[in-house]
Amino acid sequence: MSEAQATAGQDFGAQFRGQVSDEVLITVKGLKMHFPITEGVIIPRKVADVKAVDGVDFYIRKGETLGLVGESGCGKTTTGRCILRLEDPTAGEIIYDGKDICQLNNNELIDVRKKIQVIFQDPYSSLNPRMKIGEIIGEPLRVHGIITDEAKRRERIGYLLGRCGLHPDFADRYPHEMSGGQRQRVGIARALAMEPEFIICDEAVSALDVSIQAQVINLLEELRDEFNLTYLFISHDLSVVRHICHRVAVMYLGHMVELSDCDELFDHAMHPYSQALLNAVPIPDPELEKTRGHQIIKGEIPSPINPPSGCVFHPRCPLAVDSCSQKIPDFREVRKGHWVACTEV
Amino acid sequence: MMVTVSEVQTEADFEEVAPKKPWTQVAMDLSRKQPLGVFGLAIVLAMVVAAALANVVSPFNPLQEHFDAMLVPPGTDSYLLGTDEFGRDILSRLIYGSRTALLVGFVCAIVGSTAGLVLGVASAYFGGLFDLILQRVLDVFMAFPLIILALAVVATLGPGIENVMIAIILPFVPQCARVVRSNALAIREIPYVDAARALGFSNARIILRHMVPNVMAPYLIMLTTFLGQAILLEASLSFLGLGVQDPIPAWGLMLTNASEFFEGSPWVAIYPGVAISLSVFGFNLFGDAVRDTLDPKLRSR
Amino acid sequence: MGKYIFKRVLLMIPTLIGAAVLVFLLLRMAPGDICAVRYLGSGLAIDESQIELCREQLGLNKPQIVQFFDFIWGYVIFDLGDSMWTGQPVTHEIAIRFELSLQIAIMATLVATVIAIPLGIISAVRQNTMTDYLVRGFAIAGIAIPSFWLGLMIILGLLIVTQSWLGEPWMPPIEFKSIWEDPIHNMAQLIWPAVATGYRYSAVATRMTRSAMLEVLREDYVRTARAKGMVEKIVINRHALKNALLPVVTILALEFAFLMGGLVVTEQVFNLNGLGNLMVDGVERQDFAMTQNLVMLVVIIYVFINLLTDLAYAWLDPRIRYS
Amino acid sequence: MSKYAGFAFALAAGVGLAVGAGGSAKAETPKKGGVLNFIVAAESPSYDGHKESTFAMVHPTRPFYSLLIRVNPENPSSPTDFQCDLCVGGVPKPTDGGKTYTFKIKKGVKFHDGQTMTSQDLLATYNKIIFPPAGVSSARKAFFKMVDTIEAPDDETLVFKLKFATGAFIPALATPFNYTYSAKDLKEHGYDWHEKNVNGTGAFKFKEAVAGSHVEAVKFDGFHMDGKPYLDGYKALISRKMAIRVQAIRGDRAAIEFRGFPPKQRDDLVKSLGKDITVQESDWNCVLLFTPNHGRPIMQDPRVRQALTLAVDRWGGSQHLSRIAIVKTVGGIAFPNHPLAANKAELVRLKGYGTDLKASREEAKKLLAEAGKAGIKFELLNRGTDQPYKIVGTWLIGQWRQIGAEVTQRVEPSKSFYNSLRKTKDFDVSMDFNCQSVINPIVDVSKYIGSAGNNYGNYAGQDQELEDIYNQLVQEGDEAKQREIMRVMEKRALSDQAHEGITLWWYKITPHRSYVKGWKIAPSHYLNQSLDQVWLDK
Repeated sequence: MSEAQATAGQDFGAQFRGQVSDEVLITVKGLKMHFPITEGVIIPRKVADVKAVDGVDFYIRKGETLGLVGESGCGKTTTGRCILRLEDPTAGEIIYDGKDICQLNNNELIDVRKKIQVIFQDPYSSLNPRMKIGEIIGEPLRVHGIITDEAKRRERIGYLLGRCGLHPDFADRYPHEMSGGQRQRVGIARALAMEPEFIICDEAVSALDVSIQAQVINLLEELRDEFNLTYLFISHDLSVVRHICHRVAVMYLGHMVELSDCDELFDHAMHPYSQALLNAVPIPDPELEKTRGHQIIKGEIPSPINPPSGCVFHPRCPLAVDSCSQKIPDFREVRKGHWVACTEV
Repeated sequence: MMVTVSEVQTEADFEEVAPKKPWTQVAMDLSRKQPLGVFGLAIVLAMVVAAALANVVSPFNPLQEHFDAMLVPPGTDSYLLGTDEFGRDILSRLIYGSRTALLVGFVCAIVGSTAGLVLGVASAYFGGLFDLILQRVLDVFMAFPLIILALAVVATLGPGIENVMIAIILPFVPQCARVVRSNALAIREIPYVDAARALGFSNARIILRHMVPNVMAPYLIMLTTFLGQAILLEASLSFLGLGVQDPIPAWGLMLTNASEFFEGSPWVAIYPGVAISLSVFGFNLFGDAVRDTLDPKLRSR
Repeated sequence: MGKYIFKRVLLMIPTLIGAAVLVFLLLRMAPGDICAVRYLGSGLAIDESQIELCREQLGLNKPQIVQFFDFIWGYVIFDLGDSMWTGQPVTHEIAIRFELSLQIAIMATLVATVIAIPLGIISAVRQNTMTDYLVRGFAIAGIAIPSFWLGLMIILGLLIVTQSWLGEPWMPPIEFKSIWEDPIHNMAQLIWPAVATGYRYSAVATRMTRSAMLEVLREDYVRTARAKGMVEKIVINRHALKNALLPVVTILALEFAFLMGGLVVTEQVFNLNGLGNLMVDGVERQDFAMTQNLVMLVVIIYVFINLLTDLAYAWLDPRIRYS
Repeated sequence: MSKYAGFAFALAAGVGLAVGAGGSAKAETPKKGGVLNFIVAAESPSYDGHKESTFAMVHPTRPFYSLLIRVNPENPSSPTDFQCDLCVGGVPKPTDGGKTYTFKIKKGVKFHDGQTMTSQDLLATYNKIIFPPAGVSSARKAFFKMVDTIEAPDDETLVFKLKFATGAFIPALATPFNYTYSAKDLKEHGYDWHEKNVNGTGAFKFKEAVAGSHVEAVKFDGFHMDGKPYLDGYKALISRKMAIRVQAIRGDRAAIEFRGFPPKQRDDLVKSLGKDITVQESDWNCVLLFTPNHGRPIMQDPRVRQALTLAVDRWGGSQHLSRIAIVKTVGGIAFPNHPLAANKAELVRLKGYGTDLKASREEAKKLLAEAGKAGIKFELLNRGTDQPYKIVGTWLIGQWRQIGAEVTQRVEPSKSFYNSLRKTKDFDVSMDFNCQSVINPIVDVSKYIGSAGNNYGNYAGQDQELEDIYNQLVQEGDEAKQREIMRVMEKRALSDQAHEGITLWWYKITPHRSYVKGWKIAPSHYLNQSLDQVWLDK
């Protein structure tokens, strides 16, 4: 697969997407994650909040891949971490299997965690350097009693490695003996070990070389189809998102600004922020690229400690009107399956 | 389009791990890079051998008194390093004394730094109120000079080898915990810890299996630093009469007893002092080499 | 900066309160009784009622919690009470010893500075040469040799040397005289302990100078200075040393703080009537009033010098203030 | 007292073996002037003689004060030779069947501040010592249990009326702690004033003191003995470490240390300084014992206690230990060489005093085996003081090893040593000692009865026979009979029951610069410290 093909994945995207059922797997309602800022030397007290996620709603259907895009710091990773309960959300509900993940205690959480897994961005730091690959993949199997027999576990580890495109002998290697792409495959194998239903790919390919990226994305797609997985695909790379996702959500400063089918969004983005984001993606054809008018977003991203009133995007919005600074726009369905948080579209 | 298993396999073939060097080669390389460290290790090993084979290599029973040869100078009869006030052979007492020194050194260093390790990692992992309170408690312990805290503790518990070891361990714990915590704080932010949490592992497992092994470098550095310090502290406390007690052979004790006789019979003070200095010297050289190898930036006093 | 100072000073409060509690608990848990030591130590038959009377007069029969608040209240009203052994005010007892301890600390610091800085620089500049190994060996030996043993050896050497040279053994004076009163007497007494402790101290400082210099010599601006063709000496003096000095000064300050109260063993060897000796006496006699306050004094000096070095760092390196 | 006079003479010649020039001081004419530097091994809590009990108080402060009577400085080794200090003539004979002592007080004695001393001052002093008001410390109140009343009918007369006649009264009066204070000082400044202030009638006046360092004194020109003192002053330097004290003598930073040095240090000093050093030696009224704790099951069987004492080679130890520690003489419960003490023939009959060491140790092993305690293991509690405690303790452990006992040592500093001994009673066998000032065996041996306050063996109420023997001893007036009873008591305490094991009696060795003249060693480090007769031959 060539570099050009990988980045211009939109040409081939749709044909690889697997079957999506109508059954909703996970619903996120009004999710808020505020990180307190404390001051005081002896007894700390809260002085402000970083509103990393400030009221986000979406659902994901079984077998579906939802892309979550936005600039760094917009809260997309935090949203993923909340679903994994790596953070305790400030408010909101995350309904999975009819249970609110936010309310579960540690023991109940273990059952959910077997079903929800994560693939991290940095393949270098997401594997414990002191453990062999076999141990990394085998540990959850052993700890959760999924496979207690030593020999069977080794067999399973070998199968998982093979399925993720690595030779089973890698089980006896340490992470530092492997390349980035190989490590990311280990990360995937580790996630798969738990036989999950739902995997959160947190910038899963961003740190990889472009050629490796394509291989890993293809692998993810194969696995989705084979194991009937559901993905939340968090990325800032729109071309990758277009390649793999069924639907795409756009976040800005802790808020969701747009959500729709993948092609719909790429072709008919409505929110001015989404439009600007899409515009910033370079087109591989230099001729076309030259003729294209770049729409540059003015100003800096405001601080999440003290976000703008009303629509958080209004200070930078080309369409902004006076009322934007007062009224928080509803997240409304403008067309079927196309939701936008803007009063002016 | 699709990447096949075989394709990746070939990729892996490119990156064969370098073959393991024979240990002689490793030792040669090490002695070229860390000559002082290897020298230190040699001293430590000599001590370990002396301690292990004390009953074989000692010319005399270290407890046996010879009232016909009290305080005789080195070289008299078969007393190579002379005798003490009870006519006990100094060389034999030195050899047996290395057992006490090694016991104190290793037990204090290992227990002190391991307790510090667990506290430091737990403090970093749990954070919040636990971390805050622990930090303040450590601050309190760190506010005492080492010897003063050890002196106060041994004054409370009373003299004797066990109590002296407790008194030495106690000030070590916060020192190690402080260093380990700052390292563990960084590790806590590394995704493999998040991965472990996402896999539903217990806190104990995450701390012990995923964080602790990754702060081994500062831990080992603190441990080797403590080895020498423990022996020195034990000697100091013994000199104040609070340490190991007769008739158990121990260097600090020998020096204490010697302080009464050293003017007329200097050898009773010289050899135990040399033994203490040499062993601490060895441990420090070795510790420095460990530090240089593991982390040249980590400094400690 | 003001806010940072405020924050650091504020942080001292819980540390000092915690230290006071710890000291109190440690000392009170220790078995023994100053009155028993006072009356039974000589072996003479003494009435038990005498010991009870003594305990009553010293307030040792009051509940522990009352004694603790008396101790803390003493700090509030700046009255540290009287030594339970001599009956003299604690402040008076400490004042007598303070000058000696301070002088030793200063002298040892001078010894250490004079030795450590040149040696550390040479060692760093000639890294991994024979000179470097020798200096490092010297430094590690300094940390390995117990100061009190070195002290014993110095005394032994003095006796042997003076006996063979002068025919008559010479000993340093026993009692302390202020340097202002009798400088020769003073120096004849204090130079030896200053050397014995100064060696260890200089060893610590040499190591710090060496590693700080090495770090600085690797920095870009030093390499730039060298690349510009500056004379090596100027590079070291003007660029490297200035920047390497901060950690060295820190270690000197911390060691200084330690010497002020931590010389418990060396003072025994040289019969110095300093704070360390007072501490050992206090602990041995179970003189709570004395020991509590003395340990707190050492802790305060220690914490305060720590604060000063932290502030110096923060002042020179603004990044620290925000971390 | 007269019954001891003959012995006294013999002792003066025999015990106080003054080696070197010290003994020949009489022949020389004292020179005036000079300052005596001497070393003291510890620091006294206060200057109040009535309150304290340490030699560290006596050495620097005794020259400030006078006593009513004192040990004769020319003959301090005699346990019975007392002379008047503030009284006139000799020590008075008792009247009224031994129950009334009338002292004629010296006229014109001045205090350092110019007050004139009268019998009223002595009355106030002894009232404070014997009948202290509530809340006032008097450490030796118990020494004077026999005193009924004290009266001063006029300024030159002091009368003690006793409840019963006893030979213990005069030695108690001569106790060096009975400093004479001024009635006016006591009245005006209160009973605590002397803790930190000095105003006496002694040969020297207080000049200055630095805590932890030294006490300095100058000559008192108005001293009541003509021509004395010879010295211009003295300086008492404090040094805790033995090595430093020896070095101080060696380097002539000080001329003398009155408490004494171990034999090894004596030899070193003589070797290095030759004739510049004079050594005085004497038996010492201190004895080191080991006390088995009868409260511990393993020590309840008398056979075990006997085995422990049988294992100890006292005659050999006397030879060996006297080369490294301040112990020497083999003795029983009474001060050796005192008329009441056992001679060698009497001693060897006691268990553990036999001359056939092998037989003793065989017997010890047999006794242990019979008691079912062969290879006994226990801990020796010891006091954290080198001389002689730790040395003798280590030696004892070596002795016990010879009968198969495995003994460890727990050394505690004085404060917790006494706590373990008295309060927690947490020990198997402890080092123990009996150390008194004026030699007074009948009082001193009370240590060995279980009910005594300073007995730590925990056998109070378990040996009524021993208590009865002691009561007999106290009430017996005849010296020959006293001596007989003393033997019975000794046998019961040390041999038959082996309640306590005596190791060796202390031996006082005071090497000093030869230029120090006029000071004679006494059998106690508390005695003969008035320094008025001391002079420097420089």
